[in-house]
Amino acid sequence: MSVNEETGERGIRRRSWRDVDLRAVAPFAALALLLIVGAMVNPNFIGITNLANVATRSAFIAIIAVGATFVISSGDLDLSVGSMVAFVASLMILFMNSGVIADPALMLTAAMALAVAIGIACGLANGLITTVGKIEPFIATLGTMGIYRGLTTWLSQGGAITLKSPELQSMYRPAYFGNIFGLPFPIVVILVVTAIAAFILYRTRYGRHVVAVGSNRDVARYSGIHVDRVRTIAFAIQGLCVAIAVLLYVPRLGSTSATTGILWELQAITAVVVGGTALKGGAGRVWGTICGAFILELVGNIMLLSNFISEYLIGAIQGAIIIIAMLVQRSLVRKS
Amino acid sequence: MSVNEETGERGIRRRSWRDVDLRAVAPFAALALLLIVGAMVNPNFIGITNLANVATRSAFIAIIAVGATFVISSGDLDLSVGSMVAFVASLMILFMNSGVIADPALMLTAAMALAVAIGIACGLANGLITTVGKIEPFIATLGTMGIYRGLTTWLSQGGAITLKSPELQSMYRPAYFGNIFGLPFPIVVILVVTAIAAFILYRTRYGRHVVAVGSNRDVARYSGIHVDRVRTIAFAIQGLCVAIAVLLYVPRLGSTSATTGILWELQAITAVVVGGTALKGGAGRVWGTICGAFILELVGNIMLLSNFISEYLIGAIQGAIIIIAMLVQRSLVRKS
Amino acid sequence: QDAKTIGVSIPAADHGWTAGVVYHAERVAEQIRKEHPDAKVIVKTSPDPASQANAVQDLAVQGLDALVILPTDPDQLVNAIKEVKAAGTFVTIVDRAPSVNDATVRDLYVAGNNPALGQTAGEYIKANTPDAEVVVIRGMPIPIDQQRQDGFDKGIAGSNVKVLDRQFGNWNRDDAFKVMQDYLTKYPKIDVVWCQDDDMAVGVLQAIDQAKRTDIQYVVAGAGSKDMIKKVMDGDKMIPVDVLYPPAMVGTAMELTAAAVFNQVPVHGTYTLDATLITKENAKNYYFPDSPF
Amino acid sequence: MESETVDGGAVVLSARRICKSFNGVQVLFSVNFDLRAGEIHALMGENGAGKSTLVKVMSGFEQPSSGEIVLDGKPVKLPANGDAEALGIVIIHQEFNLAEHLTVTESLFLGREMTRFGVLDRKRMRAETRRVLDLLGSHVDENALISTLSIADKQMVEIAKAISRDARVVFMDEPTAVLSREETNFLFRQVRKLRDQGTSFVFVSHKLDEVMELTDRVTVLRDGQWVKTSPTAILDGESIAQLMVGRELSSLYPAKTEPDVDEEVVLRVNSVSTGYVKDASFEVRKGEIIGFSGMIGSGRTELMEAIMGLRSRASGEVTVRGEVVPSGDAHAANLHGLGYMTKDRKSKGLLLNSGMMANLTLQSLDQHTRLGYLDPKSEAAALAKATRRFDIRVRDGNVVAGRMSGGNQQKLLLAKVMETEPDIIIIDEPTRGIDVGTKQQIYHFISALARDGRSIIVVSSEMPEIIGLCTRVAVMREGRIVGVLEGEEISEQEIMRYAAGLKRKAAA
Ligand SMILES: Nc1ncnc2c1ncn2[C@@H]1O[C@H](COP(=O)(O)OP(=O)(O)OP(=O)(O)O)[C@@H](O)[C@H]1O
Ligand SMILES: Nc1ncnc2c1ncn2[C@@H]1O[C@H](COP(=O)(O)OP(=O)(O)OP(=O)(O)O)[C@@H](O)[C@H]1O
Ligand SMILES: [Mg+2]
Ligand SMILES: [Mg+2]
Repeated sequence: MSVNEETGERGIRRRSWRDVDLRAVAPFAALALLLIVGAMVNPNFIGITNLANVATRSAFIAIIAVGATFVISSGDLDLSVGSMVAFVASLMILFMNSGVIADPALMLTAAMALAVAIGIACGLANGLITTVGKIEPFIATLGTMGIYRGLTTWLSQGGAITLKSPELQSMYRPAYFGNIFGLPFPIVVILVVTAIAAFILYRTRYGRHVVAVGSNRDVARYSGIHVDRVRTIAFAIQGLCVAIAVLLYVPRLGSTSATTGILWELQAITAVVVGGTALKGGAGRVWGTICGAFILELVGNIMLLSNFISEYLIGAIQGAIIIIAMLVQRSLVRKS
Repeated sequence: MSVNEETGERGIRRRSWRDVDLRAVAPFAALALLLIVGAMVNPNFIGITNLANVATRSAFIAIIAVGATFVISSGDLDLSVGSMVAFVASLMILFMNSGVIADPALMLTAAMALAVAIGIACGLANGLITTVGKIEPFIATLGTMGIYRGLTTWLSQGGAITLKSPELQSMYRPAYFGNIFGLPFPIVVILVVTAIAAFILYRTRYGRHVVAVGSNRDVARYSGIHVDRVRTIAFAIQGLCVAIAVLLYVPRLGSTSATTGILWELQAITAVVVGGTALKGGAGRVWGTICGAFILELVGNIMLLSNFISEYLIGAIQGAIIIIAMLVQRSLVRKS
Repeated sequence: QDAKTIGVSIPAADHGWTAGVVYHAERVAEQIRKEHPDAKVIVKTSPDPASQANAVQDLAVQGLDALVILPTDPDQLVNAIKEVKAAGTFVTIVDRAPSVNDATVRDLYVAGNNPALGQTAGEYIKANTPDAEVVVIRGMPIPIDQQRQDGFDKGIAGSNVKVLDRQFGNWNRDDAFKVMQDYLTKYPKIDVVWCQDDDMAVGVLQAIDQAKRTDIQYVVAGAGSKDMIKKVMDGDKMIPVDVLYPPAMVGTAMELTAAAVFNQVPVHGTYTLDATLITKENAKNYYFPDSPF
Repeated sequence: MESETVDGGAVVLSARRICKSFNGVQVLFSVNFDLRAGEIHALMGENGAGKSTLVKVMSGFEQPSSGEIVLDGKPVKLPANGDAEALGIVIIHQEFNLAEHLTVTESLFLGREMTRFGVLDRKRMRAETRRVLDLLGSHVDENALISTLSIADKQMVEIAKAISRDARVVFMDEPTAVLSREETNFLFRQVRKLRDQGTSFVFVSHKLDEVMELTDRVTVLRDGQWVKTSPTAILDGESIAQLMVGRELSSLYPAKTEPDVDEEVVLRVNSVSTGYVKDASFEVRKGEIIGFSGMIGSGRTELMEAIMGLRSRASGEVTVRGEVVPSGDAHAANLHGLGYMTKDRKSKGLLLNSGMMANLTLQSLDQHTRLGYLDPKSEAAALAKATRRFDIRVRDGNVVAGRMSGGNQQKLLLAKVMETEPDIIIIDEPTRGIDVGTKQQIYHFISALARDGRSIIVVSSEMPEIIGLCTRVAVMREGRIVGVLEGEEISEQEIMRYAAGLKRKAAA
């Protein structure tokens, strides 16, 4: 059969770059569009200060959403992140207020380590309830969302927990308000976290397994991957990311309350999806995710800077903008 | 082929009760457990009045969740239901306040028809944005959630919208507070709505199509099913259910505001999942769903009736109970 | 004779002020229990009107002699309250009044004064900086917020005070921080910030501090949290005053109700609390360092 | 026939008195099976006989209910979930075992990625993938996403995945069902090479000629029971078939009946173009069986999907009895009497998580609607009828489609399409994974339909099937119909000539 050669040639067709890359680029296109809209709405918008402000305050959601990218890629969902922020932050501040360590620098370091440990532990708890308990992640993390939030309310007795020591506060403050070579520190953290996450997701065995598990659990299992372990670790990574967000959050206001982080889970998931990761799992786009987080923050910013929108309608217009941004993305991808 | 006869006979064998039925029964087992816990917590709990109260007020979430069962079975998700409640209720009350129809009975009928029409229209809008716009339902309905809520805020100018005419109010009141042969009217509505929904989902062509679409879109398409139409109609059914919930909600409080229905979408989805429907789509359990709604309401009720739990911890314990209820379900199903 | 049951239904602690409400409700409940050992005082919190209506029902199931309720949204709770009242229970409404607020709905009304909270703030700004350009951070789109806005407008009426912008900060410090950051971007000159709530003031101050802007002369918040009152006491330039809107009012209402139930003291009618302006001079009267708020 | 069989070679892996039940339904009854070093051992049997189940038990994917697995003379409990790979036992699943979101390279190395200092060594993995694919003569791009591959290409990836592991024992469960002849040849070449190096193979197939060509020994199962094991050399196709079915088989293909020349033309396809298919025209008469042949990827499926409204048409027109069938509306095509059976039963044909009944009636629910609601009795009757008519054999009537044996899935799919009672039936790969006995039944069934006045389009990669069934054969090449053969012209050589582009003529 001599036709071989030729059928072959067709087969070698490269994975179309248009197909793949445009989909990754789409969120950035939506971002660019928003920047243009913003510039038209208010000349101050394009100023460095404003954009830096927006980028800086998107840090919490962006970092949490990076973790969510892992969880979602592996086919799960974590609704507890918002209350986890409140819980971890409360414990961290309570620890600092306890004064068990006299030296402030040491105390700060210990508190940060504690926050990270608690974050990972909370994530692990989510993961284990989901995988070992075999409960839908939606319900499992809805449950822990209630638990973390409830414990926070109880710790704070419904009020706020404020960092007492002014010394610690002033020492810690630069973690949010400081900058490195002019770049606000939280932005640096976003970039570092995302770079590491991208490396893990795209360049390590574990990252591969995450995507495989999200794409098809049975296939992953048949390939000898420990599916439950991969999923649990993804939840732990989410917990770690929450802890990192807390490390930036605490120095900002120096206090937390039972209402800290309410609805952040929705925002994080939205950032992930706007960034191009499908909720059904099987593909993660880390850079898209932080682009998504930035888009969300930017939409709110533009609303506030605009002078012609009734404050009552802001929610409606934000909703409309998100839909339009997604339509822009889709049409871009489809045209390709 | 001589084995024929015999294979045939075996083929017709009854659907194994162990496999299928226990999974459907599991939510009811969790419910029974809760009832026992409740009875231990407070002797008033098991009283007819209390149980009727709980069932009655679970009506909103239950009816909305019945609609959500369709959307989720077909593989989609609707986050906008909570704000849709606020939006539809606002328009309905505003219409009644407008006084365009003098006769109160006629006015009430017209207002109810209007609410149903608006509910269906909102649902259709969600469906079309999702299917025609090809946007992830999560994002599409997050967008419309903002839009409906924003419009409500704007309609109410940040305040409340209250039914003015006392005549209309007293005429409409029995729709929530009345009862038929001793059965509170909202419970009758739940039962009727669920029975109709179960009929549609299990006994009609459309219901089969919903499950097929949720189970595998390609297979559905290759079977000549109009996938997008089926999905859009599911959203419209969701809208209709929201409207029915509004018809019960308005007579209860006689007023709405921009905060009406906040987080109801989470509760509705939780009810659906606790009721045994998987979020991935492809299977719907309508009776399980109302059982789920009842469980949620019951958990809150038990918390309130128990007098030894710090109210700061209520959220935490609710979360824990939901997880435990799911574990009970799972272990039941696994044992079978 | 002391074996009476008082139900207390209040909003869940969803920000500092409501947290204060919960604290004071608990505190007074304990106090009443001490004074009347057989009494049952049940305090229940609810996050939204619908669940508060449920909570009221659940309290009623336990057999109430009196109900003290601070409604999340009064108009939406009128029906539920009437139900209880119809059963012959003594009803006290605190702070937020429904549009129809008469003896058919309740026996006692202990009023926080929302319009006055706005008005006091407005009048202070009018008196001290009559030509100020003010940005306003609102709470959430619910009626009491609207009443405060209306009161504020009344307070500044007839002056040159100009409101540059009003946006919602959801009584949340993080949201207030964002809104303030954006205000600072949007307006090169701001004289005064009115953010009506001490929780939000925390975020506002941080945003101003970060921007290192010196044009803002002061911030007027409200409620009377211990942190803000401390600042007033210490003579903080940015927080010269605070408008009192004490969460402790729920305690007052409970005490009055207990008096009515146990001692048949006639306490029907309306008790209105002032929206007192806290200044450096009187601040120490309102400072409770043990409160969570 | 090769004769380098390592006769009496040491037994590597064997199954002893294996029984297996699912939910209390027994599917394997005390089966014995020996695999020697360096042999290719065929496992034959009707659909649902238990071949796949035995293979899964022997590779650790299922645990036996009783009996034991013996590896190198020692009884072992094989680790689950593919971990038996560590023992040198790999399997090519009958169902594809690939994740749609991964690329070819990623799939090939899933679970055993190469790393350097903890970082994925993507370059080396790509190179290795390329090497293995080339060995198999596959031209699949190693960077392509699995979701973009055709079924045949997916199967090649699946094979490459197994071949690339250093295995002592390879189970191949119907690896060639979706492959073309050339691809099969490449595969066999590779298999023989590895066999000669000492690897043992178990080869499950319904293609008798392949079994005769490749294997050293044959084991036949019937209804979950061991029937016979013997050297391939002393058997012929007919005797194997007889062992499998338990009776003698008459001729495979029914007599052809040609429709009258003046018979009405029911389907007219007029210069239809889609993405890849260009300017395709043909017509089908009432009672005719027309075949579509061509190389893999020649666009047959795409053309049929375009006719059926499953793909939108860029241009051209399809008419059924003069009425235009709208583009891109599968339901409308159904209403016009068109029926289409997809070749991709797993992802486009059946709802794998639903039972037989839900699948069977999915496309024809209208027939079971009484006063607006579905009548379960009527559906049950349809199922009973279909299981008889298509000889669908399940041991547990409650089983979901995804758990049925491959061949029975295929039959269920055919039954599902036939439920709509189409006048014009397009069947893409009618007998993929079907045992000989049933194959014969299906052929006779198709022929009976034609005699009944229906028209059938058979798209198939199996040349004998096309030749044995059809009175006219259209050959496609690179998206075009390059010739329509009739009568005497229909022969393997002639069809190949057109398919390879050595010959073409204007469409009829
Ligand atoms: N996981 C399972 N659960 C229930 N029944 C099963 C399962 N796996 C297989 N079966 C049943 O076992 C029987 C044998 O199936 P098997 O797949 O082994 O057949 P096969 O010989 O490979 O057939 P084919 O040639 O059609 O592939 C079938 O009746 C099938 O329905
Ligand atoms: N050169 C090419 N350019 C674009 N697409 C191509 C090319 N070659 C093949 N294709 C793809 O191959 C598909 C044709 O495959 P199709 O399944 O229709 O062929 P087939 O003859 O049915 O083969 P099979 O035996 O695999 O079913 C087209 O849909 C097209 O996407
Ligand atoms: Mg098989
Ligand atoms: Mg084909």
